[in-house]
Amino acid sequence: MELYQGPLEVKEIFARWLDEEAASNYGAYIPFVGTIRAEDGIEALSFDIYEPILRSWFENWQERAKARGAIVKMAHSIGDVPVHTSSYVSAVFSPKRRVALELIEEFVEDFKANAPIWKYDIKEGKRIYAADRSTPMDGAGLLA
Amino acid sequence: MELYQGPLEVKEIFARWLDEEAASNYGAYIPFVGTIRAEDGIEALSFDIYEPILRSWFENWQERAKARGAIVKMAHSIGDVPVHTSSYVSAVFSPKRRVALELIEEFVEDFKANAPIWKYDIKEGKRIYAADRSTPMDGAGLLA
Amino acid sequence: MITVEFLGPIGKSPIEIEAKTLSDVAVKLKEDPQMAVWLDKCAVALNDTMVKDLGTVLKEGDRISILPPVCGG
Amino acid sequence: MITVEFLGPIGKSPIEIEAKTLSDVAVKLKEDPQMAVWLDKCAVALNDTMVKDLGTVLKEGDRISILPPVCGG
Repeated sequence: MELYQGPLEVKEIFARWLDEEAASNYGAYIPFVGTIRAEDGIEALSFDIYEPILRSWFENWQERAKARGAIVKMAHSIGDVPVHTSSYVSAVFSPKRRVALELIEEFVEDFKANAPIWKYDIKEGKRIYAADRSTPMDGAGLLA
Repeated sequence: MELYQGPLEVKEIFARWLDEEAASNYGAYIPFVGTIRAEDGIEALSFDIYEPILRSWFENWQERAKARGAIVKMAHSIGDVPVHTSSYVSAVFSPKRRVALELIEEFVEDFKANAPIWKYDIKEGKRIYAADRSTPMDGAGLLA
Repeated sequence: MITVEFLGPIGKSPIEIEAKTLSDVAVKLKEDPQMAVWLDKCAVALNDTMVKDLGTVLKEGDRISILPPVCGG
Repeated sequence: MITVEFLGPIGKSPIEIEAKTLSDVAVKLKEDPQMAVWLDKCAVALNDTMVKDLGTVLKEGDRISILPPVCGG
């Protein structure tokens, strides 16, 4: 798992992950690249991450992938990421395509729902929590 | 659609496609990279392609993707591709992740089932049709 | 005359035959023992468009392609 | 004493409270009007492990994290 201040170097990450697994005999490599869209007049998005829980979430996913003969990788930005640059790359490697196609979907969807990352719009220099696009994590409301 | 003799330059293709759509305001980019696995003592796989029907298949997919606000790209090898190198890269770009995740799966699965490409194992220099891993296309058996 | 070509691993040279419909093509190809093992697994294109109707009418110069099971990727 | 920290956009400094179970933490946090709007949407971690049982027993030095709705990617 890789965390970076600001936008991701997507090409470098894609190429390095490819090289890391060049001799691992995986038949399918599916990266997912998330890029900041220009919309609603935003200049950038900005991210807070709670790293200890993100690490355990990711370690749990490594186990889930391993049980299916696959591996997962991910990189995410901390702080400001301007429009048309990328804040998120995740990937699955697996021997066969079916597992890779299933896992990338599950991995990305669970990431959106349960990775402890908070998103803010940057508009006119102000940092505004993206409340309407955020999802309560599994188990939310316990103390209510 | 890009066809190449021999293995694909995967990093170049990934990076070029990223650059091509850098200003298109897509939020999700999902490539699928297919790499030749070392198994059953093969030295390489080899591919025949019937290009006119592959082109119409791909043009039909561009329309299907466009109807959902997305685009698809693909590259494939012709001829011999040694183990641990790549013969196939396809990709979806779309504004949002759900459409991208759904399309990459449909696109890759339909490719496996209906792209007019024939695969051969290369073993001890011989080219052997991969009959057991091949799928009759939609409408097969019409003349039987 | 129409042309019938055999793609990928079939390994048979194109042939020229007389045929008014795809049914006529089927009759001709079944006479060839080399083709009998392929026909139930093969799809068919007419002038590079996939076809699924045996009644499809053919005209002089048409080109039929026989497509065996595929495995790209 | 246990520590309660508020992650992401909640924008509240950590507090120290006395609590024997998570239920006690819930009671304390509901007293704070600033927190009332957050609690029904927030998940909870104990020493960086997600917890889902209000009866969870706490010990001296434990650290509770309050996690508001997320949106990575």
